Amino acid sequence: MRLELRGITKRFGSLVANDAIDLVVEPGEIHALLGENGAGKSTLMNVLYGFYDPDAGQILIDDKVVDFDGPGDAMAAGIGMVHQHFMLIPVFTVAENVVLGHEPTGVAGVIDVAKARAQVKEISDRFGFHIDPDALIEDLPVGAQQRVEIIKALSRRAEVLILDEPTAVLTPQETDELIAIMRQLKEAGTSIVFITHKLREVRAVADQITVIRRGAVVGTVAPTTSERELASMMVGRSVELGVVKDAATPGEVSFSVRDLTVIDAAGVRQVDGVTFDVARGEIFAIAGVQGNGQTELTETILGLTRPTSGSITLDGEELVGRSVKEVLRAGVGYVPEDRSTDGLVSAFSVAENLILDRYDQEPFARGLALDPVRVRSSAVERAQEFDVRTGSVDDLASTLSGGNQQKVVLAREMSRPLRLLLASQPTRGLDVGSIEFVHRRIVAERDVGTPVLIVSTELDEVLGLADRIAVMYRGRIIGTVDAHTHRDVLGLMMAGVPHDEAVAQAAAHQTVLGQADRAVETSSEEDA
Amino acid sequence: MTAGKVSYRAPIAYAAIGLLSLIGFGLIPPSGRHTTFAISTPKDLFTIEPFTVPSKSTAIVFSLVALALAALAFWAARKRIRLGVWLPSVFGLCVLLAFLTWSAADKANSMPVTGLLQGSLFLAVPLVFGSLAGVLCEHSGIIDIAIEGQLLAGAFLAAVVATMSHNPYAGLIAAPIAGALVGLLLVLFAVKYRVDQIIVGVVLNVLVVGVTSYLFSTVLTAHRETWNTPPKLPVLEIPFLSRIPVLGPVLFRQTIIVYLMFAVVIVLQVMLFRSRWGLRMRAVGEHPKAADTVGIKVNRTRLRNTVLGGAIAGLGGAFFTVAAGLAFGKEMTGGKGFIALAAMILGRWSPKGALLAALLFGFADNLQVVLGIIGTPVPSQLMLMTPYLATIFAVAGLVGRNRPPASEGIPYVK
Amino acid sequence: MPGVTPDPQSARLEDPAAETVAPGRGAQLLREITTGNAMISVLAVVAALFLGAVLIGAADPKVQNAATYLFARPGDFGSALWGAVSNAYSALFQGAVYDFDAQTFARAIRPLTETMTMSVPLIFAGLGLAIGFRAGLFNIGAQGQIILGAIFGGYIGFAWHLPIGLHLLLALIGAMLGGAIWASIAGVLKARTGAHEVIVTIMLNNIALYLVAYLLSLKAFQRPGSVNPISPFIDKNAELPLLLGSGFRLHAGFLLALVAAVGVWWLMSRSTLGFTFRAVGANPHAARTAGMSVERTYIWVMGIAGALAGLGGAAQVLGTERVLTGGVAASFGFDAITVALLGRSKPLGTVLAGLLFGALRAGGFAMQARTGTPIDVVLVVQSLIVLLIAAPPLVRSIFRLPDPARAALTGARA
Amino acid sequence: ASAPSSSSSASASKPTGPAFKACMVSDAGGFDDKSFNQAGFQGLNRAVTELGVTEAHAESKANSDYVPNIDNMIQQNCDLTITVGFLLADATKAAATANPAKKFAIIDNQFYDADGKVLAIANVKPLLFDTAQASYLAGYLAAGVTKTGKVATFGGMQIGSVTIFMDGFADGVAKYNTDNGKSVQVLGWDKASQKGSFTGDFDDQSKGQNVAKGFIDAGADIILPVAGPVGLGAAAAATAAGNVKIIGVDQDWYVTAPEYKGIILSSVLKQMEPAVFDVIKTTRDGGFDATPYKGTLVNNGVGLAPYHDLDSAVPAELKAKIESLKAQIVAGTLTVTSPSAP
Ligand SMILES: Nc1ncnc2c1ncn2[C@@H]1O[C@H](COP(=O)(O)OP(=O)(O)OP(=O)(O)O)[C@@H](O)[C@H]1O
Ligand SMILES: Nc1ncnc2c1ncn2[C@@H]1O[C@H](COP(=O)(O)OP(=O)(O)OP(=O)(O)O)[C@@H](O)[C@H]1O
Ligand SMILES: [Mg+2]
Ligand SMILES: [Mg+2]
Repeated sequence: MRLELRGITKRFGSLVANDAIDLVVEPGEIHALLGENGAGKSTLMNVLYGFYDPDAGQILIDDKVVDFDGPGDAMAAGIGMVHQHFMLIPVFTVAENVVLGHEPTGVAGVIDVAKARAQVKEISDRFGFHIDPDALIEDLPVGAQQRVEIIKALSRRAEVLILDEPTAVLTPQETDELIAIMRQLKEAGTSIVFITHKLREVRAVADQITVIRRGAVVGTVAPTTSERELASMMVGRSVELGVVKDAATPGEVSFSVRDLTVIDAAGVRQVDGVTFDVARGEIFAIAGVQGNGQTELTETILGLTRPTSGSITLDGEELVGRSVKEVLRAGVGYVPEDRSTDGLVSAFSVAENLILDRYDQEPFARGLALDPVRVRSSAVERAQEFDVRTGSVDDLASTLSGGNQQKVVLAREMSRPLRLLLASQPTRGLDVGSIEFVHRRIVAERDVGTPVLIVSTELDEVLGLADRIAVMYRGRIIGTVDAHTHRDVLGLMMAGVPHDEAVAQAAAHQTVLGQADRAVETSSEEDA
Repeated sequence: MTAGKVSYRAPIAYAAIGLLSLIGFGLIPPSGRHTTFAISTPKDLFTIEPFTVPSKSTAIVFSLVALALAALAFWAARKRIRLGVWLPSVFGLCVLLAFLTWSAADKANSMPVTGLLQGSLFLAVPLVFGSLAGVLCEHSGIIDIAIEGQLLAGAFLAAVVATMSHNPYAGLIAAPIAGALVGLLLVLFAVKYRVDQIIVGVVLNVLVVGVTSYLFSTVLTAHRETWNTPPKLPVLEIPFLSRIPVLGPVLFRQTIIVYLMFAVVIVLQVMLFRSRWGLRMRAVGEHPKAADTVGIKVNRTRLRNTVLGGAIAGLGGAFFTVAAGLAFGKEMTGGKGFIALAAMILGRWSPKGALLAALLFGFADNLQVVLGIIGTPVPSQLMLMTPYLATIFAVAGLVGRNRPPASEGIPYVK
Repeated sequence: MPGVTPDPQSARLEDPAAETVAPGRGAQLLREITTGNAMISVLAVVAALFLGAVLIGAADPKVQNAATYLFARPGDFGSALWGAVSNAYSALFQGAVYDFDAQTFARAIRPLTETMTMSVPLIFAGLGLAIGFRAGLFNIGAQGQIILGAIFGGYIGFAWHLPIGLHLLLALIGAMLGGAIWASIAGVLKARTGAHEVIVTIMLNNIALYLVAYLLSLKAFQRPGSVNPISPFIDKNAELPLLLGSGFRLHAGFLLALVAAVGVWWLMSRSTLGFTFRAVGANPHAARTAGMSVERTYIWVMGIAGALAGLGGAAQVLGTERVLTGGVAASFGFDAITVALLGRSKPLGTVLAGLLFGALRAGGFAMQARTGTPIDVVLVVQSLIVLLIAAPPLVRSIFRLPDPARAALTGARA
Repeated sequence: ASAPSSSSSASASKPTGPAFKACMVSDAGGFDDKSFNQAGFQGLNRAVTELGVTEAHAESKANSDYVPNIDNMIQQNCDLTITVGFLLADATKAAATANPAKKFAIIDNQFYDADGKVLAIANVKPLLFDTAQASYLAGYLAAGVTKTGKVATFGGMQIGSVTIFMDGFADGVAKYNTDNGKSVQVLGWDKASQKGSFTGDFDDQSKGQNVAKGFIDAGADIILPVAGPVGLGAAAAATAAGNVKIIGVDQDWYVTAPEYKGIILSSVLKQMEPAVFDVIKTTRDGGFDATPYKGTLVNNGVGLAPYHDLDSAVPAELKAKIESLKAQIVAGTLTVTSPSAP
């Protein structure tokens, strides 16, 4: 199936999200769509998927103009989409989510559960997904949810599959599997539109790359184009891709976690005897696949969750048993993994978000009274310092792009004297420009001697930022390694393989991205 | 730190209640009193003679069983074993029996067990229909505060149509139409004009009260014979089954509306969680955007199901007039719609739960009535609080946190 | 703007309002009025009155009579309809704002003061509910909280005898306490057990109703020599002073309500406590992560909301009614839900919506008394007004006004 | 229909003397409450048709409505304003004091001063009904007719104007028991402790139905529901049960609720319609006085309705005995007491 978009324009109010975009996806092609946050990639795909009506332009399938009245039509025409923000219903089972909208039914419209299950199993087995059709979505880790989304699209026999930032939440091994699936699908004649910010991935799988900036096409290039070039096409200026930092000069250990165990209400050991230390002036990263106890670990450190046993000390003070407020007051800066639910009040202004954890203290409050002038002037300073791009600090946080929202959280947490910076997924969903900025700030915090604890599922980030890395698996730390460990080894450790074994396996079997990595390393060596 | 997050809240509550029951109903009251329970009704297959038990020892025995269950709950909590709903159910039954034994001790009138249950079901009928309406609306994402109005509209139209056609069944058909109309207004304002759903609900209640009261004082009162003397639905006795003691009179000696109620509960319970229709509706209520991306028309789904919900509440309204054999009266639903709303929440948005919650409320309400009849030292105003106190107790002590459909009350905009 | 390269395309994608200076408070208010919110409200009232006219006409015997020979003399019908409707609405106006038929100026402006008097409990309760709504609590228990405020304030008012000033103060504090205690039950249960506040407050409303009925059956609450459920008069020292002398009922409660509105504004937008309330309402997860105690906030919010509703009850017993009766809360607690939501949970909006409701009530009495329009029609007209005010798009489509949605989108980003 | 001639439509008002305006304000029950508001309102309507007076009326929805409604009546230049129910007492008193030239009447209320002494207000006439006297007869009747030895009564809300019926009823049954050495039992009311069964409101008829059903299950075969329209629920329950009878209240239910006429044994009449009519008539004729009107068996202000279709169910000697009791009460040799009696 050949797909063509001609002159697609889509406006939101006065904002032109897509400006006369042309795009051709040939049959059996993996076409990557690259662009900064807010470039208009998702919007374009939502137009293609019939979710939005374009203000101008046409969609052609096999050179015939089609007109979609809703996603139902697009699906019928053979277009499937895995959305950036998963379109799964948390309280439904996998099978229910997969068949929703095209349910196999028996008498009186009762769903044929066996058939639905079989559908899931068949696709799941074909691609080695290992998905239990009866699991509830809310109980699944994101990686698995992603696979459910793919099953959903495939179960409708999509001929064009749109994958909107599918790798943002995956481990390297999972990404590798996904790439294998994409290739497998391509073999079978399915075209794929693959959206991402990650240049490495694009170059590894794409046949064609179209770069979009600020709603318009910048150009379509071949995958041989260098990362540096792609990045500057995306952002419109040259960017630093790696993290620039000096070697760490760790001081004394100031933050320690000892034998920490957290058992949840259902009796599951979410954190299982975790022990580690972080020294002043050191970035200690905890790597791991989502759902291996990192969330519970950070929430326990913050005091949101009570541990079953163990201790957490900061400069010799015990934190266990203290309220969140006391922990924050003790000098812990906390960047939650999910900024929209835990980090920000989106209905509050930027200025209000910047004082969310200090609103009742001097200089923002005197007794019960807030001082709006102080709040505002301090917010203006913070916004400037952290380059928060907003019309005014009185704008609602919800009107900010994700990158800028994250900067607001960082600005808030890093604008008071810290004795520990604890950041989860500090750059999730951000584009290269914003990532560069956030990383610089974290390194700067380290350089003033603050112990920094990073929790991330993003291998690039862990490798770029950390001075030491611990890998967490099923609530335990299965190994602590130095910052120069190869990504394939880390990837295997994240899948539960102990360090030594991982080294051996990685040597025997390289991942696609690992190979790409080596290629980059060699080519940059050549450059130099 | 003690063992993690094991919650001893429920076991502690059980133990406290069990102990109170033991002391209050068993140990403190004087001995030598007797309690008589009456079981049979005249038409039963065989008669169970009213039987008399010694009040004190019976209450003590039931309280001790309850305490044993509390101990079991402690043990289970410690071992992190989940015990089914049978535990709270049996526990509640024991405490209740202890209470009944105590309260009817040495009264001239026996405790009419069958009547107690019959009345509970009777009082629960409109609540069940009302909460089912709420279940449907809320699962599709619309908050239905207008249940009261839907019941009232149903009661009104059922009375009028039944009177005009001299056929109670015609009233039964008309009632859902009135309720559906209110549902239609609700969903129209909520979906099309995106008015806060709670405002619409509250206002629709007032509107229905206004319109029906107006028509009542003008048309219905002036020409009572032609407009407002609805014939009563006949009681349909199910052969044989209706003659089983206790169960027969309660379940099988009813008007069609009660049978319909059970049918609707069962059908909805199955369809809501097993059918295409139910799956799509719940998808719309949980995550409308996700539903939209698989080609489900969100607002159309909301419209249909809210109207259907309205129709069910309307049918429940018929209870007040044709089913009870009463003429329509101003505001005759008396706030039942709000109780139904509470029952829906208490029943955790499921038809089965709604039925149980409504029955609980009906039981507490009727218990109060029955105790009033056999004589009670408690002032009437305090007795009348019973069902409301029981509901608070149930929601705070037994149910706790529960989760409404995630997108209810939020208009869907792409 | 910092850090943006001067790219010609950037102006399109970046926030267009960034260039314009953020408008000040005054300019914002001006814009809100000129962009048509006030206009829409006026048109909504017009449309509702028009719909109400149909009912008024239908209810009027002269119109009914003329309708029977509509085709013979259509003019009769027209003039009868016009007569009925214009009479009714001028009575509404004369009852709510200014009575131009009155003999004296004092009588002429009395309606306006009546409107203000009626609005007092609505404003108090509405403010309380508004705080709850903004903190994410759907408190529909204002009815019960008003009753408890009235019980406490009333009892202190008639049973104690204290010096002037002190007596009123204590009665007001008592009323706040009464409302706060009642509301806190729901707050504490929600915080401790997760019990849904909707259920608990509905139940507490009913319990409060029976509680006041019970108390009024006690000698301590009745007048000497009387067995009627009506309390003695409030002590002179505990009365809220009349503002305009004995010819008017308007009392200091109105000023208190305005002060309370300012207080609520300060609380919600200028205090740390209000900051917590809003944060918890908008995003409890983020609030918790930022170190706020969501549970404690629920208790605080309910306490303050209850205190305000309690003051509403006090305004009735100490100001307007000057006695305690079982029906002291009328339907203020329920109307206040609409008042708060219609006022978009903002203090100024709540005051204005309270005045609107006060006017509709006050005008409704005059309409009924002067033109014989059934009070139920007044209810219907009231609900239509509220529905239409809440649904600007509907009003716009009725009057074929352009849809400012696009303009609003850019406006919203400013 | 044909159009009336324009001359007749122009002069719609009746040609009787100087216009007299009689007005009425209901309590929260409204004018179609099947109870005292309705009965009072019928009196007003009768005055309009028979006396040619003009009228205005206002229905209250809540306690907060009384003052404004009465005030509006004064603004309407009502010569006589009748307010229904003790809840309107304070508002009536205030309006009467502020408008000494206007006349008022209030149903079911007596004014008291701070010491609990009866207080007369010069321009307010209380209209009181000692319904205990009539329900005493009803109690005697019920006790004499019951087959099961159990009779029952219940109320809407526990207020004096309701419990006065229940007191008389209970005493009447007790009297029957002493006279005949029987032990007929009264369910739903204990006069001594003033405790019993109430449905909690005057709206929800299904509650009345359920309470009545409870009584029937407990063996009662005659029920006196004192709950306005909620009492109709009891009538429905009695119909369903078959052999249960109802004694109506306020008006003759045989007439006002004809669908239940087969089971209406009698009704405890509270003759508000004539009382209201009379006060309007005398006031119009200049004969207003503030002395309370007290409806009793003596002046037929209260009474027992005919047995109608169930006449045959009442033994002749019972009828005679009831007549003699009535005579004794009229003669003053027998007094019926109730804490709620006027
Ligand atoms: N429903 C909407 N209403 C208003 N503006 C929108 C809407 N959806 C998207 N936009 C805006 O359109 C622009 C393009 O958004 P889009 O989601 O397509 O970006 P993207 O390229 O997918 O970014 P990302 O990499 O973050 O996913 C953004 O500025 C966004 O804010
Ligand atoms: N609802 C909205 N109305 C108007 N403008 C919006 C709206 N939502 C977002 N914007 C604007 O669109 C731009 C991009 O926002 P958006 O949240 O879509 O970014 P994004 O693509 O998700 O970026 P990120 O990758 O950083 O999350 C911002 O400048 C923001 O101010
Ligand atoms: Mg984004
Ligand atoms: Mg996107």
